[in-house]
Amino acid sequence: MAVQRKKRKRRELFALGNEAVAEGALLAGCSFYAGYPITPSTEIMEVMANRLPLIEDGVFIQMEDEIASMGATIGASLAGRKAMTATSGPGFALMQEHIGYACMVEAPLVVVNVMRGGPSTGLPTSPAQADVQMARWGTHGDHPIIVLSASDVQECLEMTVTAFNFAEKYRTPVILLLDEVTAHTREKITVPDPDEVEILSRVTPTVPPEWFKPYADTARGVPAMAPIGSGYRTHVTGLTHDVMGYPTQRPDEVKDAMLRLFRKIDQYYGDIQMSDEYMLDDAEVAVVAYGSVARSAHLAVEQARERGAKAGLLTLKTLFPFPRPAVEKLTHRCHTVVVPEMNMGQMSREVKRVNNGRTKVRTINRVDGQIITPSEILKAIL
Amino acid sequence: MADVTQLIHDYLRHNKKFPHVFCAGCGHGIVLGSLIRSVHALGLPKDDVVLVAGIGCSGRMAVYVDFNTVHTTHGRALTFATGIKMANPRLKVICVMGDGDAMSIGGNHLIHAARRNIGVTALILNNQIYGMTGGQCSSATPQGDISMTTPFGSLEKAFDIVDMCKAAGASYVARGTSFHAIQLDRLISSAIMHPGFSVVEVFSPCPTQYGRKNKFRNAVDMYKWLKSNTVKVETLKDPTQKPDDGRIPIGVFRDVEEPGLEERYFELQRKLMGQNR
Amino acid sequence: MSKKQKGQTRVCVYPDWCKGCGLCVAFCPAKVLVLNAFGKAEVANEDECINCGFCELHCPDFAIAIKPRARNGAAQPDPRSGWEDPESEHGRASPPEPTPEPNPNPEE
Amino acid sequence: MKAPQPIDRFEIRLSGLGGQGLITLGRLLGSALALGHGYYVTQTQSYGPEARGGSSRADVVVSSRPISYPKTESLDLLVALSPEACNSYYRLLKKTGLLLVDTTLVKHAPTNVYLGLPFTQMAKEQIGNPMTINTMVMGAVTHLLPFADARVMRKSLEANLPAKIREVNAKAFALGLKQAQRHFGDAGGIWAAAEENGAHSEDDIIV
Repeated sequence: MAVQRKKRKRRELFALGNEAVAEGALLAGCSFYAGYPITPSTEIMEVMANRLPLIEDGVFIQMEDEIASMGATIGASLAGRKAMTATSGPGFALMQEHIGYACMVEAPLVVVNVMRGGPSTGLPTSPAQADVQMARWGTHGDHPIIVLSASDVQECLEMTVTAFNFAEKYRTPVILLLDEVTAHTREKITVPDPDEVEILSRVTPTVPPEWFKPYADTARGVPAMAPIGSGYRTHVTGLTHDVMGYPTQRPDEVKDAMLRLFRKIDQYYGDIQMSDEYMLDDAEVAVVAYGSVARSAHLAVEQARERGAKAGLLTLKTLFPFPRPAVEKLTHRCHTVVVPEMNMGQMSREVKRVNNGRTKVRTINRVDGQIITPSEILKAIL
Repeated sequence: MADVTQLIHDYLRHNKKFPHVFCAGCGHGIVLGSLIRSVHALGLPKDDVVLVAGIGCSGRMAVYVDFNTVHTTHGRALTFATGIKMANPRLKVICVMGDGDAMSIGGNHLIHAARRNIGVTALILNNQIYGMTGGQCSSATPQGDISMTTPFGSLEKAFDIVDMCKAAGASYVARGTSFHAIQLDRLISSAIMHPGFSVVEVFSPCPTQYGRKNKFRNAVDMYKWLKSNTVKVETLKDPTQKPDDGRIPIGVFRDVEEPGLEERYFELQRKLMGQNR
Repeated sequence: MSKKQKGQTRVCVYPDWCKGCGLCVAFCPAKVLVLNAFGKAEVANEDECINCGFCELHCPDFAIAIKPRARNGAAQPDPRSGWEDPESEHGRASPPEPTPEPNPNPEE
Repeated sequence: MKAPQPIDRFEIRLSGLGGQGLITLGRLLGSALALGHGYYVTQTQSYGPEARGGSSRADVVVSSRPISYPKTESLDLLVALSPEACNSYYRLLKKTGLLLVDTTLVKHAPTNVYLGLPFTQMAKEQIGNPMTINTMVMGAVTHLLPFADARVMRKSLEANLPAKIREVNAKAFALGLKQAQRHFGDAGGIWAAAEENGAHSEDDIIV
């Protein structure tokens, strides 16, 4: 019996990292984009402006600033859409209050931050990786958050899909951190057929509206989410709320609500923490890198191996929650861990914290708007 | 009149703590009543109404009423409302903001919502003060008035919300007061049914924070002041000019039929997708 | 409100919700209401009520209801509401339960 | 598609003035090599004020293996369409690398060993459109790249241009290719000579 196989429709493109992000978002089912132009993220917005009006119910809107962009994105998420916005450092700073709001009301959405040199207007067209700790701690109040990164153009597409899936699965904003190099490099990418990709969507309530508790605890810690207008008339508030969504100051209710926010991420570290290993099995020197610098590191490790040095590379794809087990393993096995990054040591702090003095941690830092070159890393390895 | 309170109770969330949080004599309760009566009179299902509120006294209004309610951040209610309306244009999105909320911190969003003529209704509850935080001066506090942050009188001019929204391009602009409740019902109903961006500024007295500091003995005095210091715009000889006697004109200042942004967007989308097929 | 005839209405004040702002007392054209010793609105001259509805429209706390008077002098019971006559045997008006809405199908 | 021949990191820099269409050229060249030929390609470019008005550049790295570091480090081919670009990037050229200049604009190349065609003049006089300089350069570069197939390059170029300007650019591409064939000789020979020249100049001091 012959099984009729649907022909897979893959597309090959020669695309920018930013364009790949937009492709990934559309693949993941994103149907709403609100944004404000800012270098070096603007191409994401431009692709969305071209594509969303051409798909069923796709909405694109240019807002008056990044605060408004984030507000509209949350509004669309509450109304049931998979929504995204993209920005760069200064805009990301403006979005922080609303990212906190999204954490509090558990609105699934994706924020892409293409990092450029800072502080302030800084180096608008040059790369940096200086918003790493800001992505983790930028908004006020204590809350967990998922921060992902991508180092090449195909990964930009893949990690955007992953970001949407995590957002929907864990009902949380997910931040995708790129840097200018990754965003502005063109490479060949393969856009997979939608049938080949796992796409997750938020859980919606199945109980009748009068039984529905919009913020009830569940085994996963993630409550079902009813889109506005679906018959479940709920109250959404940035105030600390009880299981019904109404503001509360009762310490027992506040504690339960806050601890659930943490638990829904904490208990799935194994699922969320992603990293790639290269030549680490027998490595004596390990490089820990992320973003475009991981590509320099890859070449440096290759060159080191050619010269007989036992070097390896750990590429972090999830930055937060910090992939502790993967890094901890290195600190037990290698005599040196090299952390190259385009900031003065934001991720190496995390590595040092995990290392706990066990092994030598060497940092390579650049804040001059230039990518760290393979030869710089090679020098640190040898 | 018989069913007025009865029907309001039909729309309240009785599992919330009542009486509500507003002070004695606060106009916000009256506006809430007016809003409920308007929605009821229009026959809108509760599921189709979204009440988006900002931060401040007016922001607390959303929690009491059984619509889809969203209590957002300070000044940004209109941005959320814009997202909700564009995501689901079938919904009637009503945005409740205070004067500080809409005009000070959220001024930019207000003028842009007006400019893009998004099909959202903005109810701006102007009590001329920051009430929730204890009576500081807002951008709608009249020049010379006393507040916690202008103890010697405000030096800055107050925004004229109607003029600004008109200038920014809102297609429906009206002003009412908590005292003129029947007129307010009419204004809010027309605003909700208006296709583009509609603004209703409501003078809603704050006896606790504004009145006491500015020589109003009690709430009743403030409503008496509203009664004698307002004039229906349609009774003015020249409705475009402010009255010489300093009275505040109330009524409808602009009402033009213009399709809202969401209508124009989805029209464009239909056209593009037709071409694509 | 078409006929401003006196003696056609019951005026009900729900004291738990009244904050005593005095708007109803000050603006009632027929002086039906007074503030009592507890600072709450109270019906003093119900027979004078001309059913203008000002108090009901302007009570910021939804604490006043005007009801047509039944022939026997009691407020007309509303079968829909469960809103009780303040002078019935329970002695006190309580706010009605909201009318249940039909369950909308969430999948639509 | 023919199987790509093995290349290990071939680095090209296209440099010159803003307005010469170098960024478009980078995209077209990269796209043709990546999608048309099936090589691994990374293409980066200058951005911001640098890309408007003043100088402009686009970099292309080609390899038959996955490319790790996406930027250029030492160039195999430098295309310089302005004297400033030529002077500032010449030192990044490998000893065995090739320099291709626009002889209309670059009157004094920093070396005697270079290839040149009067691209600006040709675009103006023979095509009648100075905007086609970039596709003309693409034609010449196609001839110089031993791993590039001229037919595939032209097809990719045509697929990536809007109908309105397709014909004139195809003409410019053909002219660039033809002139390169006529003046530079066989590509294999050029690279062999460059190799030899690089080996000889091992001890030379480049000032």
